[in-house]
Amino acid sequence: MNRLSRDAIAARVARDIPEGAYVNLGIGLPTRVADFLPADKEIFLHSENGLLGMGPAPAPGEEDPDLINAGKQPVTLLTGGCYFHHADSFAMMRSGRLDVCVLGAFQVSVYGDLANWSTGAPDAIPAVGGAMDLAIGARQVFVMMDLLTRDGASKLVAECSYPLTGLRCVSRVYTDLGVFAVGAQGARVIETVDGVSLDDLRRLTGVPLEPATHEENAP
Amino acid sequence: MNRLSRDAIAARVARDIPEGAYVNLGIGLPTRVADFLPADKEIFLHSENGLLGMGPAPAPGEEDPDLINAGKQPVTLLTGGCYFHHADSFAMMRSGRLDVCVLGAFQVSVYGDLANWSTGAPDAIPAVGGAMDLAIGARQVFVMMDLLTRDGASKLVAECSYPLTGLRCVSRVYTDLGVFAVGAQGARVIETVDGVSLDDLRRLTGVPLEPATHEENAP
Amino acid sequence: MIDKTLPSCEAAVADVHDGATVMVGGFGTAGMPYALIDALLAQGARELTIVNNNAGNGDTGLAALIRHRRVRRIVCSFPRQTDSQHFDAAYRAGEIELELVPQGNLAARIHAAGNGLGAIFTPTGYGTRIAEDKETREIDGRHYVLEYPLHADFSLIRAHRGDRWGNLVYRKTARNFGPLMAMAAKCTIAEVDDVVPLGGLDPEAVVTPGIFVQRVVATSAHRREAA
Amino acid sequence: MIDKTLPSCEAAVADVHDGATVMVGGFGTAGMPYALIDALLAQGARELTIVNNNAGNGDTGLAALIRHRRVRRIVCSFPRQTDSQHFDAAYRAGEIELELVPQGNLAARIHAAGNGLGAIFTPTGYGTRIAEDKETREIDGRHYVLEYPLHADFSLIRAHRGDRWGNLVYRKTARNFGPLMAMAAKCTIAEVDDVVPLGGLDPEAVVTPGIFVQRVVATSAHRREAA
Repeated sequence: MNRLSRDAIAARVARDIPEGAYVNLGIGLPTRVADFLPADKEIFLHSENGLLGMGPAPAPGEEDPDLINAGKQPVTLLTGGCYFHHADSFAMMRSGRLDVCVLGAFQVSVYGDLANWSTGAPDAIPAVGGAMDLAIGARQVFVMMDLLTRDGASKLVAECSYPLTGLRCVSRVYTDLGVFAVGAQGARVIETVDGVSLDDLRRLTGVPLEPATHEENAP
Repeated sequence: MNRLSRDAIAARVARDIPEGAYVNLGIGLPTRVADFLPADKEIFLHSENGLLGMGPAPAPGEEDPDLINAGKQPVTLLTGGCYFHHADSFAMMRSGRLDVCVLGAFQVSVYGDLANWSTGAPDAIPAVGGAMDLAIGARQVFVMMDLLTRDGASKLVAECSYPLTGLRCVSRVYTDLGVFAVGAQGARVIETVDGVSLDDLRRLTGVPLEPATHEENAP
Repeated sequence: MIDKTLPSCEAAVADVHDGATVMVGGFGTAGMPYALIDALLAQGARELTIVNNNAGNGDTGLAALIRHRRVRRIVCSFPRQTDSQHFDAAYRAGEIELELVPQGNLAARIHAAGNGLGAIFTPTGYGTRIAEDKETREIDGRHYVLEYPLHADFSLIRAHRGDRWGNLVYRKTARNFGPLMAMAAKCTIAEVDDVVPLGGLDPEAVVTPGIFVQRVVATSAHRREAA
Repeated sequence: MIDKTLPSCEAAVADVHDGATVMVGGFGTAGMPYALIDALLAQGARELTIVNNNAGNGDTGLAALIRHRRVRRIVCSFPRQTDSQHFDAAYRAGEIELELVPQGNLAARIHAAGNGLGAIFTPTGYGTRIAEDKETREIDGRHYVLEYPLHADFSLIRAHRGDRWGNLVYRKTARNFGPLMAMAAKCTIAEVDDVVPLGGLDPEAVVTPGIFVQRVVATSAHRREAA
C-alpha cells in the first residue's frame, strides 16, 4: 500500500496553512512542516518559550544558546519578530490567538480527543511540557502521525486508551494514508493517498468513516 | 488648640518613610508628602498609571502630556525609573511589593477599616479609581487627614458609616492633632501635637484610645 | 505579504457594529486614541459598550461619543471628574448604564481575558459594595472576590510606533491599558505616531507583539513610509 | 543610596534556608542561572522545593543540586529528557517528589502569585489526569480547572543587564520564566552579564522593574563598573 513519507505528510500540512497564520509547530515531527511553508508567503511561527517570527536554523557556527525553540534547538528570529516572557507566550495560546497548532499524537479519537503526552506505562516518568496548553490553545489543532502503530493498531480510535492531553480539541489528522476531519460529527475522510480506498481505511482503523462534505474539506 | 498644617502632616508622614521604600502617594493631599522626602535618600515613588521612580513636576514649558501621574498632573521620571502597563502596575500592589501607600480618608475605624471613595450620598456619581486596590495592596497603608470634619465630627471612628474602601487595611493615621496606630488591637496614640492631651483626643474622637506601646511606635 | 496598516481611521473602524463592546485605551488623555474615536463617531455605531478607565473628559474623544448618545453602557473605574459633564448628564438622565470596577480589577479582568482565563480570585473590593452579590472565598487566610474576564469586540488604542506586522511600542505613561486591551479584543486597532519599517522596532523592546493587533493606522502629520 | 548589587553569588544566596521554595529561571539552558545554582550548591541548603520548567540537564546546574540530594520536591512541566539522568535516578529511587504542571499553567500560576491573585480558572488540563481531584467549572460554555498561585521564598534568575535599583533586561529567549519568577518570590536574585549605571537601561525597554528584584550579581568576566 502507498504511504506518504514524513516529509510528504509535512508538505501536506503546510498546504493547509494560509498566509498570515500564526502557527505553533510542536516538538519533533511537526517541526518539519516549517521546511515546506511557501517562501513567498508570510506565516508567523510561534515558539512557546517566547518568540514570534521564528526563522530557520542558523548557519553552522552562528548558533546562539539564548535563541532556541521549544525543542531547545538553535533557531533564528525573522526581521519583525520579537521576544516575550512565558506568561505572554501562553496567553497567546489560551486566548485563541494561534490559528494553527501542529502536534504529534499517540492516539486521536474520532471526536477530536488527543492523547500525546503519556503512554500511561506505570513506570514511566511523566512529562507534559506545553502539550496540554497547545491542545486547547489554538483555533485549529492539526495532528500529524502515521495512521497505524508498528504493530498495525490504528491511532485513530473510537476512544483514546492512553491518558488524554485534551478533550475535543483536534480538528484535522494528517497521516501517511489519508487526511481526516475529526470532531463532534465523528471522523470524515478528506483525502486518501493514491491506491488507498475508503474501505481500506475503514478496515485498518476499525472506526466509522464517511467522506468529508464540501464544508469539512475547507481547512 | 494647636493644629498641624497640611504641609506639617505631610512632613510628619515623610519622616516615617525609610530609604529604599516603594511608595504610592494617593491623589490629592498625600501627593504633598513627596515635597518632604529627604533629598539625600533614594525612595521610589510608584504611580499606578504605570511608572516607578517618579520625579518632581517638570519645569514650566517642559510638560509632556504622555508623562503624568495618577492625578493626571505632569511629572518627570528619575534616572533609573521605568514604565510598565496597568496589569504590571497593579500586580506590584496586589502582590505586596509596595512598602507604603499614603491615602486620604473620609473615615478610618480604630480597627483599620478605610472609607475614602464614596460618601454614600444617593445622588452621587460613584467613582473608585485605584482606591480599593491601593487600600489592600500595600504592606502599610498610611492615612493622612484632619482628625475632625468641619462640623467637628471625628473621622477616626469605632465603625465606618461611609461605604468601605477596604477592610482592616490601614496601619497608621496621621492627623492635624496626633498620629495613631490602628488595627486589631484598636487605636493607639503614637504622638499628639503640642498642647493636645490624650484626654483631649478621647473627648474629640469618642473612641477608646490608649498610648502606643514601644513596638507600635516603630513604623 | 502581510500588511496590517490601513490608510485611514475611517477604514479601520468601518465594521464596528451597533451594540459592539469597544475597549478604549488611555488614562485621562494619555494614550487616548482620539483619531480613532473621531472616526468611530463619524461612522455612527450606536448602543456601544465602552471599557475605559474614565468616562470622558471635556468635549472630545470619549466625551463626544457619550454626548452623541452612542454609548449604552460604560465599564470604568473613575467616571466622575471635574470635566466629565457629558457622562454626568447622561448618567443623571438615565441614558447610560455604569459598571464601576476598581482600577486594578479593571486591568486584571482585561488581562484575564487576554490570558484566556475563565475567572480570577482578586483581593480588591472584598468587604465593600463592589463585591456585593459576588462570590467570595478565603484562600490561605486572605479573602478574595471572584471576578470574570472582560472581552471586547474591538480595542481602540494609541501607541507610539508600529510596523506592518502589528508590533507596537508605547510612549511613557501613555502605555497604561493599551497592551492589555490589545490582548482582550477580537480586533485590535492601533493608531500610532509612526509606522516604521519591519525591523525598525527592537525585538527586545516590543511591548505588544503583532499577534495581538489586527490594524495599524499612522495618525501623525510626520508619518513615514513603511516597509 | 540604594545599591542592590552584591559582589558575589555566594553572598547573594547566603540566607537560603533548608526547606525553602526556590524558583529557578531558564528553559533548558537558556536563562539558567548557573553561577547562582553553583553558589547554592556550595552553600548547602537542603530539603528544597524547586520550581523550574525542567528537572535538570546533564551534570551541572539544577541537575547537580538534584545529584547532591538537595531537592526534596520539584514542580515542573517536563522533567524527563534525554539528559535528565540525575532526576530520573532520584525519582525512581523515591528520593524526590514531583508535581507535574503543564507549562502554561506553570507560567500562569507563577504569574498569579506575582499578581496577588488567590486562584485562577484555566482551561488547560481540563478532562485530563492533571485535573483529577481539582475543582472545575463551566464558564460561558468552556470548561476550566481551578489552579492556585505558586509563591517562592527565593527566585534565582538570569538576566542580560541590570542596574543597582534592580531593573533588568533579558536576552532573546533566555527571558522565558525570569520576569514571572521575579514577581513571585519574596527575594529575587538576578545574575546578569553586566551591571550598568543607573540610566543605562532604556526606561521603555526595562522588562523587570527593580521593585521585583532584591539582589543583582554580575557574573560575566567582562563585568563593568556600576554607577
